[in-house]
Amino acid sequence: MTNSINEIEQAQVILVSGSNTTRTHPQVARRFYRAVDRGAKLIVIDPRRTRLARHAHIHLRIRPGTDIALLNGMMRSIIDENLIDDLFIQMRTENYTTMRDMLFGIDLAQAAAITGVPEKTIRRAARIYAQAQRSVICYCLGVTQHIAGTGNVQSYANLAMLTGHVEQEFTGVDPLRGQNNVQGACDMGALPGVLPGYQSVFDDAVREKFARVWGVELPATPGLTLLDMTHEAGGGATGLPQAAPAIRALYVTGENPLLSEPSLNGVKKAFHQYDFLVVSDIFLSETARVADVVFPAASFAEKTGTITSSERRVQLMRKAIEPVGDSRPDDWIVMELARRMGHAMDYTSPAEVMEEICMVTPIYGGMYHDRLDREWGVQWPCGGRNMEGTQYLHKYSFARGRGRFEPAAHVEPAEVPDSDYPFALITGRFYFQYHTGTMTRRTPILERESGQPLLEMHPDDGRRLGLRPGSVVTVASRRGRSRFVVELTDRVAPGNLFTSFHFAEAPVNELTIDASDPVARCPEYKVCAVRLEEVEPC
Amino acid sequence: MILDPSRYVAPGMAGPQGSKPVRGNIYLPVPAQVREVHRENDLVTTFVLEFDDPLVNQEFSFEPGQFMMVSMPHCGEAPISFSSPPGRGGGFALTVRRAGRLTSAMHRLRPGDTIGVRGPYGRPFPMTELAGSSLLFVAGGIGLAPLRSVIDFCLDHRSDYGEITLLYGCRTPADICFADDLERWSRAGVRCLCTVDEADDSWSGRVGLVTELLQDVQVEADSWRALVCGPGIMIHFVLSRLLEMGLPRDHLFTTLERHMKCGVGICGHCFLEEKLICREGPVFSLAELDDTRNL
Amino acid sequence: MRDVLTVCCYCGCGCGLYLHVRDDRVVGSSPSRNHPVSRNNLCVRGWNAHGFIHDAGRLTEPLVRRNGRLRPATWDEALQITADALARVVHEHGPDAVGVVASAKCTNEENYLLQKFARAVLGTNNIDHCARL
Amino acid sequence: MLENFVLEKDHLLPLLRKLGRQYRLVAPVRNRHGDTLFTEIHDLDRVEIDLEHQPQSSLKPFFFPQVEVLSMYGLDHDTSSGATWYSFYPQLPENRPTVYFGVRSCDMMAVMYTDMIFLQSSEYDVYYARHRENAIFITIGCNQPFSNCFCNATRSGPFLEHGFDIQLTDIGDRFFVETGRARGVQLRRQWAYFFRDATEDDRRAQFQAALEARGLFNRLVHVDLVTRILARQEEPEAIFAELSARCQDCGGCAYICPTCTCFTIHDQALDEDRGERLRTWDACTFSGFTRMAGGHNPVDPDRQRVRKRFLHKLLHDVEHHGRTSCMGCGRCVDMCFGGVDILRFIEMVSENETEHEETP
Repeated sequence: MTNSINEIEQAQVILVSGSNTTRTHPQVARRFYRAVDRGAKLIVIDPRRTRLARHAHIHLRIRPGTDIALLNGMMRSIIDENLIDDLFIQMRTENYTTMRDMLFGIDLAQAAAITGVPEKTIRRAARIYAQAQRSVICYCLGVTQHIAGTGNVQSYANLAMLTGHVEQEFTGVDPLRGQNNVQGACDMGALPGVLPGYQSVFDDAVREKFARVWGVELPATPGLTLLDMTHEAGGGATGLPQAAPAIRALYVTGENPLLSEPSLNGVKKAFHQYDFLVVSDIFLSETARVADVVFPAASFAEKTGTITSSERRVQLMRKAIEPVGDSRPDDWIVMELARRMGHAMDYTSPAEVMEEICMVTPIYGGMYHDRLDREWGVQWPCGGRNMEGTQYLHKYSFARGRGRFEPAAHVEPAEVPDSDYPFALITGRFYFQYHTGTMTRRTPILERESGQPLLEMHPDDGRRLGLRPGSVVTVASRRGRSRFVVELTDRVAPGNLFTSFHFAEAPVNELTIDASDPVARCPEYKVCAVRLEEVEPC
Repeated sequence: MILDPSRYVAPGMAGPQGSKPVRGNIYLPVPAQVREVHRENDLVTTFVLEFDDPLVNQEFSFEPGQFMMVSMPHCGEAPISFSSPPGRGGGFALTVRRAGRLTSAMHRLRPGDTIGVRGPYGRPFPMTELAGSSLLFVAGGIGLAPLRSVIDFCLDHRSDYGEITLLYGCRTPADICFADDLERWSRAGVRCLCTVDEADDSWSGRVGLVTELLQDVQVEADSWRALVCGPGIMIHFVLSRLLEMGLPRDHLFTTLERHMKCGVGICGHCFLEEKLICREGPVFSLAELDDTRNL
Repeated sequence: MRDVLTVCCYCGCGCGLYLHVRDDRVVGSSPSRNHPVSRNNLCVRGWNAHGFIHDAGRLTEPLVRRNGRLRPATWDEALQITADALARVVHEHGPDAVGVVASAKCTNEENYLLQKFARAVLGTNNIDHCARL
Repeated sequence: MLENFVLEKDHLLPLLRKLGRQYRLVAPVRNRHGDTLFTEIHDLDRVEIDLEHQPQSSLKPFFFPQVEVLSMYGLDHDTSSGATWYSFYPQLPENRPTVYFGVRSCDMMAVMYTDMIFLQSSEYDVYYARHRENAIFITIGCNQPFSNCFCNATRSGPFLEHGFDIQLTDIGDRFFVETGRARGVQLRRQWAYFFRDATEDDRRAQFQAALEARGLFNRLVHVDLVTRILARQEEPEAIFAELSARCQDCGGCAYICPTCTCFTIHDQALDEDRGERLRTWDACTFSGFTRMAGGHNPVDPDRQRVRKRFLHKLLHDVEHHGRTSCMGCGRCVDMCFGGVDILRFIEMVSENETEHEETP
C-alpha cells in the first residue's frame, strides 16, 4: 500500500475494487466504516454484492474481468467533464498525450455494454471519485488475478494520476496484501527477478554488491515463477518466452501448491516428474503428503523474526513457546542445509540475519530488531537506525521519477461462459477460513462457522435448476471437476458462481484455468467457465 | 437421580469461602454400554443402553421428556431425549436421527460398545398433572421418540389416564419410526392414525399433513391434554389448530430442540427468548411460550 | 500465565495481538489496545489465532520416504538426504533444475535466507512464493 | 457499618510485597509496549503497576479461561469381542490463593455476576470454582472514569457499596480504605500496622471524590429507560436489523465482555484413541452458536445477529437476576469493528423513544 491503514479513515471517497474487504482485511474495512460514518462516499467495484457493496453508495457490479473497460469509461467521462488535475499531470507524469488519445477513442455506451454497468452509473462514480480532494483506491486480488491483471493495475494507477489522487496523505492507490508476510517475502527478494529490496538480479552492480557480502558469484539467468515451476516442469504449457530447463528438484516451505495452484491436474503431473521434493510445513499438507522429505516447521508462536504487513510495516513477531515436539524454525533448517552443502551460514539469531538485511537492502536500512522491539514496527522505506519510517509513499515524486500513464485496452478473460459451460466461476475467500485451511480448519470455532465447501449461486439459477440450499452439486470445467454444497444468495449475479479454495475435499483449483498475466505471471483465478453436473437434492 | 461421577472428583475439594458442599463434576460423562441396537429406518436408530455399574443401573431414574448429553469419541456431545419409559429397569433407550458428525458416529455403534452419558437433564412432561386426562399425541417424524417414552409410561400406568390418541405424520413411508410400537400400541387400545406427505406404492394409508388428521379427532377442552413434538414449523401449525379447536394454552405441551453444549443452563446455546431450553424446558406448555412461529 | 505480544499469523493487516501462555501452552489470544493497526480489535481469525498451535496434526518429527511411505527420521538423516539430493540435481542438471518456493508465512529473515540459499548455495534465481495468490 | 481506614500511598508497595509473599499477586501492569493488562506479578520491582489506565481485559480469563481442558478421554479396545470401552478423566485446574489488586468496580461486579452463573445456578461448575476459590479482591474506585465508561448508568460504579474485600479510594497522597467481606477485614487486621483509622477529613475527602466522579462521565446514557422500552415487547426490529448488518462476526464483544459466559465444548483428538475435551469461549453473534446439526438455525443471522446479546444484557438478566449484566465498562465500545456496540444500541433505542414521545 502507498498509504497507511489509518489514513483511510480521513479519505473523502474510497474506491474499493476486487476486495471483499470486510471479510479478508477486516482492519481496513473498519476504517472504511469509520470514514463512511464521517461522511465519506464509498464506491465498490465487484461482480459480487459483498457486505461492503451493500454498504456502498455506488456498487459497480461489473461482469468478471471487465475492470479496464470500466476504468477507461470512467476516465473518458472525467476528461469529458474536465475533472482532470492538469497541474499534477504536467508536473508529475509522462505519456499523458498517448493516454488522452486512447481515451478519446473510448465510447461510454460500449463500456456500459462490456461491463454491464449503466452509462449513467459509470459517469456518477467517475464524478464522485474525481471531484473529491482526498480519494483513495484500495484493490485486491479481484484486480490482479486476471490475464489482464497488469493492465488492470495500470488502469487504476492511470485513474489516480489523471485526477492527482496520489502523493498526498489520505489519497493513493493501495493494493491489499493477502498474507501476513506476502509483502515481506517480496521485499526479501523471494521473487525470481529481484534481490532483497527490489534490486534487479540483472543489474551487474547489484549482483556485485551481494556477491561481496555473500562471498559467491550470483546467477544472472532469469528464474522461474511459482506457476512455471509447478506446471509440467519446464513445460511450454504456460507460454514461457523460451524453453526453460526442467525443474528436477523442488524445496517448498510453508506453501501448499497442490491445493492452491490453478489447474491442479497440471500441477499434479509436474509434481510427479520431480526427482526430489522436500517440503517444510507445520502440518502434513496435500503437498507434504507427496514429498520425499518433510521437515516439521515451527509455527508463528514458536519463533522470532520480522514480518511486513500490507502497509509496509515491519514488525517483530515474538516467540511465545518452544517449538512443538521436535519441530524447528525454517531459518535453522535453511542454515543447516546450507552448511551441509558447503556454504556455511553462521547467524546466531534472526536479529543477526536482519543486520545483514539492513546492510544490503536500502529500504530496510533501519529495521534492527532492538528498535522494532521498542516501537510498533516501522514502515519502509527506512534508510537507517535513526531515520523515521514512511507513512505514505511517493511523497515528492514517484519511485521512478515521473508517473507514467500506461494506456490499457479491455481484454476478455481467457475463458468466458458459453453454451457448454454456461456459468462464470469466481474464486475467493470465506471469512472464517484462511488459504488452504491448514490452520483455520483445525480451529474449532472457525470450522464450526464455515466448515463446508459452499458454492454461492443466485436464487434464480437455483430455482431454474431445482436446487435448494444444501444440495450437493458437481461442478465441471474443461480441466476437472469438484463437488460443492449449494448456497442460494444474491451476493452473486445470475450466471455467476462463487466459491473458495479452502477445502481439500472440494479442490476448486481442479476447475480453474492456468492462463496467466503475461507480465506478472499471475493466474486467472477469478474467472473460468463451468457447468453443473450431477445434482443431488438435499 | 442425576448421575454423579463423584468417584472421579479429587478428594478434599471445597467451594469458594469453604462453604459450598462438595459436589460432582457436571461435565464428566459416565460410560454406558450399548445393549441393543434397533434400526427404525435408514436414518433413525434406537439404542438400548445400560450402565456398567449395577448399582448405578438400579439407582438411575429419569422422567419422560428429559434428555441425556451423549458423548462419542472425538465428536463432543449432543442432547438426546429418552425414547423409553422410566421404571422398567434394564437401562434406557435413546433414539437418534443421523444428522451431524456425532449422530453419524452413533450409527456405527454395535452392542457391547460404550458411549459417554450424563444427565438426565431438563424439565419433563408433567405426568402427575396429566393424570386423569385423556391424551392426544401429535408427532412428526423422529418427534415421536420423546412421546414414545410418555405413551409407554401411560400404558404402564394405564388406569391413571383416559383415552389415548396418537396422530403421526412422516414425509414418506420410509421415514416412519417405531412401526412395531405403533402396532403394539393399537393392540393396547391406543387410537393410532398415521399419514405421510408423499406416498409410494407400498403405502395404502392416508396422504397429507398431520394437521389434517386433526379433523378426525374430537377433543373436549376440559378433559383433554395434547402433547406435540416434531419439526418447529409442524409444532407451530398443530398448536395453532389445537387452539382453534378450543383447547386452552395450558393444556397444550410441546418439547423443543436446540443446539446445546452443557445441558445444565450455563453455556447459553439453547436460548429461546429469555429461557434456556435445557433448564426451563425442553418441555413447555403453550401458556409458557409467547410465540411459536420461530420454533 | 504470560502474555506475549506478537503479530497475527493470518492476513496482511498486521494486527498486534497477545498470545496468552500457560505452562508452555498457548491458551488464548487478545488484541493490543495501543497497537496502531489493531487498536484494541481483532477479527475472528485473530481472536482464534491460537487455535491450531497445539493441534494433534502438527508435524513433530522429520519424515523421510522409504519404500514409498513417509516414515519418521532424525533431523540429521532428513537434512543429509535433502542436501545430498539437491547437490546431486545441481551437479547432474545444473542449478536451474532446482526450484525454491519461499513462503508468505515465513519471516523476513527466513525468506532472506531462503533466497540466499537459492542464489548463493544452489546458484539459481528459481525462487518464488505465492505472492499472486 | 463498614470500617474505614487510611493507607499512605508510600506504603502501598510495601504492603503488596507482603501480600505477594503469601499469595499470588495479580494487578494491572503497564507493559513495555504501553498496554495495560492484569498480570501475575513475580517481582514487584520490575513491573509498573498502572492505576491510570483501564486494564484492556477484565478478570474473566483468570476464572474462565479462553480455552480450558475439561477432561481427557481414552478408548480401550477389547480385541476378543471387538467392543470399545470409552472413559473420561477430569483435569481440574490448580487452585492458587490470589490477591487481585487494582480491580475496578465494574470488573468486581462482573465477578459477582459470573459467580451467580457458574456457582449458584442449579448446577455447580467445579472448574470455575477451582479458579475462583481463595481469591481476595482489593478494588479501587474510579475518581476519573475512562472515555467509554458508563457504569453510573448500569449502577456498577464508579464506587462500590459491597462485593469487594477491600476498596481503595485515591484521596491525594493516601488511599481511603473500606473493608467489605470477611477476607478483607481479616487481611486488614493481619497487616494492621499499614493502616490508620480514618478521620472525618478522610471521610469527607472520599465522599468528595465519589461525588465528583459522577460528574465526569463522557458517555451519558439511560440504561433503565432502555430496559423499560424493551420490556414492553415492541421489539426494535429495525434497529436489530441495522446493527446486525454492520456486525462483522468477530465475536470480540463477547470475548472481551466481563460478563459474557457462553462457551462451547469440543473434543480435540490427540491420536486415534485419546483426546482432550475442551471448552472455549463462544459468542451468540456467531451463526454456528444456534445452528443445529441438521443445518436449521432458529436465529436469522442477517437480521437478529446482535439481538440475543442486547436483550440478554439489558432485559433478560433484569428479569432473571434483578439487574442488567452490562456493567458499563465500555470495553466493547472500543472493540467493535462495525460500530454496533451496546452503547450505540442504547442510544438508538432511547432516541427512537424520544422521537415517539415528541410526535403526538
